[in-house]
Amino acid sequence: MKPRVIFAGLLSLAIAGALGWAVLERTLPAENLPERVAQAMPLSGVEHPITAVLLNFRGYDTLLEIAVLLLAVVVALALREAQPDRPERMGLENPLLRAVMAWLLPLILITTGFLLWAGAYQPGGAFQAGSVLAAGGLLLRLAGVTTAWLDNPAVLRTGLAMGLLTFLAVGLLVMLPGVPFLTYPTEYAGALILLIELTLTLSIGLTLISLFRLTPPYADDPEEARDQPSSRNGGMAS
Amino acid sequence: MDWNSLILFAVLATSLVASAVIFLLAESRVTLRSTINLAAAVLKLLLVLWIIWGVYQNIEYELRFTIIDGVDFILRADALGIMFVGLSSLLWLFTTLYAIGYLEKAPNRSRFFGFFSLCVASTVGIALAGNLFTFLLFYELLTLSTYPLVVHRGTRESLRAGQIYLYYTLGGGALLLFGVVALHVLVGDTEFIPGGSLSGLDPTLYPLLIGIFLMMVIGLGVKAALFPLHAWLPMAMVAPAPVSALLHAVAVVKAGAFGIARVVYDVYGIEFAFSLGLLGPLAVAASITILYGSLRALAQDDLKKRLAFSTISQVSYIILGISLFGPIGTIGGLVHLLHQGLMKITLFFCAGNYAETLGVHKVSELDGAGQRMPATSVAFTLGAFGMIGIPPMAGFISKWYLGIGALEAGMNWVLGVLIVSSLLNAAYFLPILYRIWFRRRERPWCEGKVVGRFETPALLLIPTLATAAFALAAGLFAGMPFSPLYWAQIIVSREYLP
Amino acid sequence: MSGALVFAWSGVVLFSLGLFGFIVHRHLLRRLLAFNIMGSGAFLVLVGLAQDGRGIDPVPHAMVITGIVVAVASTALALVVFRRWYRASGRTDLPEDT
Amino acid sequence: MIGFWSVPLLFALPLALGIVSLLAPPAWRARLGLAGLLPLLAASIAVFAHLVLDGPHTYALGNWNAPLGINLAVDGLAAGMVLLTAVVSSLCAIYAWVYLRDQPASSSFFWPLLWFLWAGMNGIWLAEDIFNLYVGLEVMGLAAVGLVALKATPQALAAAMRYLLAALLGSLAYLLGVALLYASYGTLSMAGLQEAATADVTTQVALALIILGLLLKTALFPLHAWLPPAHGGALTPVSALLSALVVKGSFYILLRIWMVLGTEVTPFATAQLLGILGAGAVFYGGWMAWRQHHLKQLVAYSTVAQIGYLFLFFPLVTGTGPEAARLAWDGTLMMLIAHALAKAALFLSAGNLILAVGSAHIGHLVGISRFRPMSLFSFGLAGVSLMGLPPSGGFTGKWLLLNSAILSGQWWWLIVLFLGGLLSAAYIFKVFRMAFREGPQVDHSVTPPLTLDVTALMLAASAILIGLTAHLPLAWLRIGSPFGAG
Repeated sequence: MKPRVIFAGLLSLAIAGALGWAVLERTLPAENLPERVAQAMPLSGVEHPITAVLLNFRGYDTLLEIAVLLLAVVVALALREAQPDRPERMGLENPLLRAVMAWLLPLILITTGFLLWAGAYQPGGAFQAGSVLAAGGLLLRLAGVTTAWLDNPAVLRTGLAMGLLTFLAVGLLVMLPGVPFLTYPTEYAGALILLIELTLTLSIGLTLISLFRLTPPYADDPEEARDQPSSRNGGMAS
Repeated sequence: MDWNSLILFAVLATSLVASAVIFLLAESRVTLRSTINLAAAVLKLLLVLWIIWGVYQNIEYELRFTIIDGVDFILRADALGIMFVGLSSLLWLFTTLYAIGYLEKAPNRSRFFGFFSLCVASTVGIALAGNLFTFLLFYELLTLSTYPLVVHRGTRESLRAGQIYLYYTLGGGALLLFGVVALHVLVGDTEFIPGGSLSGLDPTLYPLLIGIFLMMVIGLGVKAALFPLHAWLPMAMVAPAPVSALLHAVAVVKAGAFGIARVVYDVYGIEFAFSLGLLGPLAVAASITILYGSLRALAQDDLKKRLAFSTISQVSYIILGISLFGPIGTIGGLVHLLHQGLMKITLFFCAGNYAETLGVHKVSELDGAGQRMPATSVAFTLGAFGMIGIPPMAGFISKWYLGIGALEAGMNWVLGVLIVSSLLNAAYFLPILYRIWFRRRERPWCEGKVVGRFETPALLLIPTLATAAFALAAGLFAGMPFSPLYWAQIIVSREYLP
Repeated sequence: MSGALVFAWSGVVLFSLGLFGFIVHRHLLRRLLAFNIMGSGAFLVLVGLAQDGRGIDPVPHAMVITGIVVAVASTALALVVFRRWYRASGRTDLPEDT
Repeated sequence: MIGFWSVPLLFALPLALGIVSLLAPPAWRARLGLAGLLPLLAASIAVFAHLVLDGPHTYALGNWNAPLGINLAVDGLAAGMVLLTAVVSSLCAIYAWVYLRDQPASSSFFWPLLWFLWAGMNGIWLAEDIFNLYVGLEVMGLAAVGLVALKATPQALAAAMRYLLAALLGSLAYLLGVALLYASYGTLSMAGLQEAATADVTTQVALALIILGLLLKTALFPLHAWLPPAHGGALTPVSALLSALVVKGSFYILLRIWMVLGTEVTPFATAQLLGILGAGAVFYGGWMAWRQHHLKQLVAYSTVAQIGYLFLFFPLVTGTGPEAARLAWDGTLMMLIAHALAKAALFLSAGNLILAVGSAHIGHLVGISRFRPMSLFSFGLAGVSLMGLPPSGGFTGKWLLLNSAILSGQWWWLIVLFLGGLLSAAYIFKVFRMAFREGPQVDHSVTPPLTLDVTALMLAASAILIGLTAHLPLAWLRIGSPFGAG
């Protein structure tokens, strides 16, 4: 056995042991956070506690989380531009697939809308809805439906940024009466959260689709890549 | 901030600002650079004279601001410090003149003069430092700003010398740092106070204090070229002549000796240091260095190397004077700080003149140089006589006071060291003088530089003669007010009175 | 043994398995999969322990959703970099690893 | 009031700028970046001034107080890091504005990534919530990986990949630790954890995981392998940002969590172990830096070494007297700030030297002192601080640490500081030796734009100046610290 395997095995076992023991020895907290959440629910503007935590009580975490998601696309865009790919050509020209898609797509859109709406009072929300939307987009792509409008950088990037931008704008605008960032006025909280979730759904869906689109498989073959005119990197050695 | 602290700041700033401006000047702006250099040097000298007058009248000059809680940056002009400042700024002026002539048409002059001014600023800072922290700050700055000058020529040999220089000085600096930090933990900010500030400590701490003293003296001894920490100095002679002259004969080595003086007088206090039994070993170390340096000098054929070993030996006279417990020995040590500076810089200027004008670097090639370059050779002779200690040269005064001081302190063996060392001094200087004046040159001189009206360019000759004249005057007029001896007596009266 | 403990222990096992794979494998895709398994383990611990005591705690659930999004983003980023690396070098592992 | 308004701007503004810069055409991104520096700098200064005038305060996001909501805590350390980030990032951004002109067009993505990085860092400095710290870490970490990958050479991509794997592993370990802490304390707020903390097994395992994860992210020896290729191989302004600020992000979290939990929960040996690893980093990093032939790799290994100094904090602050702990706190923060400034300066000036000779090989620097004295001067000034020689921030930090080590009786750390200083002198002067050598190879050099030299010089000069005026920043950093406002 390689030393690395032994090392990995011992380390994993040690960590598993320590963690298992730690879990076993866990004492229940003195602080009762669910109770606090329950008490604050009426002021949150939504009825489902997870959504309330995600978009109201701990909305700041979600804001940064969306930033992380956007970051991944920014890096993908940057690398794509640094090493341009060939024009992509993707999808199966299969009439059956298209027919199925015609059935599936409306269903997907409805599911998206439902998940988004459901988030207010039962499990669901922007990320789940966005993922389903992205799945729809992906199926379209596999079915060979062209999504050329996504190649327009202005449209694409606006769509990507919309969620975070709305979130930020809402967070800052509510400060006007002199309250901290992201303090929704109680009466508008529900509407504002819905607005944020709506834009987030679209942006998350678009982000996930873009992440697929930005690394087309045809450009992956290093042999092929080498045939291309040399990429624009290189430049200054440092 | 009042005028008295501003003027201290100005003394430091003259060379710092000059340094910054010179760095930014283009290589080709020779005239502007020389003007700035000289203007700064003259301005500094005037300011220093002003302060000397003030210190003489017991005016307090102090500049202080807080660096971190419990540690202040303090500049203060006291009699001891201003003496060193006076020496440095006087010699800076002459060396600048000399360097302008010496480096004519050489490359990298902006860099050279920039770091040169920075060195002088550090030396002034060392001299004016009011506590150990400030001293340490400038002490390390001196190390850093000297390095580019040592490696200035960029040859393999000078880079090697620079590396050795760094090994020694950085290591020494680190030891000094430890000593200073340890003292700081024990007693807080250690300001320089005549009579020292440690004598009140608990006797159980005495072994620790001895250890700290040892660390600091080793750290300082590196720059003072105490045996066996001296090896960097002869190697550093690959630097251009003005560097060897000002820095390695005056500023750097004396910074070490001056630091030891500070530690003994103003941190430990001479009496406390004596009662700890620290002075005897220091005197022994100094004596060994004196003899060792002289012996090694005998064997050198390279003129600058011989002078370097002579420096090793002579700087330890200062340390010897410090370690003699008693006012007269102290006077001898302190006055030698000035005297040796004046004499040794003269000798280095002469060595530079021989090398530049005649292309001669070795003692064995100096035959008949006196005929070709009489003025330089006269200056050299004066300096050499001073080093040997022939009256009425300045060196005689130093040795006289050292001898009496040794008797006063009851360390009669020191007298033997002085006599042997003087004989050795004579043994390595007189043959040079013999060659210069009484031998004839067989072959024609290969002239290095185009010579003007004088035997060598005026910018090289004038500083040489001026410092020689100062060295002569310091001995001849030792009894006059404001002579080095007079000033050393003032210092001792102030150090021993409180 | 309570239900919470079962979930949490499963999470621990998943995390350790993932860690083992992460260290042992050289193929970057496998290492990413291992990373995702580790992530799932961590999420399971988070939700599992929250089941205990006083009913359902929504905070860990929200944390897990945030964690999943972050993991998705990280995985996507890793895939992007990996594919560019593969394209530039033709390798599926990192150069100093053998 | 302005300070209150400015707190959310510290992350909202860079996020907004990131988005706008993503939407803007590439040619506009740099100009937009420069325009964005001013308001962000103003907000950072406002928050700092607010702290100095009104003392520490917490900011309850969404007006939900912890533990229900997320608090931001503005104390001396947080505001100090915000300001440090603003200064270093601004100068790096100005540098990048000129530097990137000669780089391929795709490098304009530097700007959105820089803004996200900045938002992530500010998020970390202000965070008071351990889960929020996780998200902040991810924003910062992924932006940093993106910046490394930006160069898109195979080496840069491999370095980015390795960096990413290390960052992901570290984050997961951290997250699992957070999960355990939440399970046993029911709160994510550090203040709440500090109140409730007990030294039970769960807490200790959680803390061990958190420490391990953060050590990996901070690249403490022997978990440092990802750092040199990532920092040494990136575009020059990116290297500067990563070494100066990003590695400090995870160290900062470690520091915070240690102050909350560490002193009570961990055994004495843990702190000593961290110190020993730090010592290992100092020696190994210094040694490796000295052995490098590639200039930026040398500087990157120097970061590995300098990180080691920061970890002397833990043994010096755990189980020692209040005075020694206070000195260790001051000294570590001084080291951190001085390293941030000096390392940014060192990378930028190294970049300038590389531009000048057209090669990153140290052997090609022969005689460069004649042509690029200013670049070399900045390199030297920064080097002075890294060597811990006076007068510099590095020296002041070292002085404080030495004081603390002697006072706490842990004399063995003196040796680390002693030898570490000499080792750093060895690698700094290695560059200088080459630069001062007069050789036949160089008879010309490219002259990089003046802006590049000036930004490097400004950073280097501030690394020196901060050492001379250290008592002011240190007094500000102590506002709201566990060691009292001094």
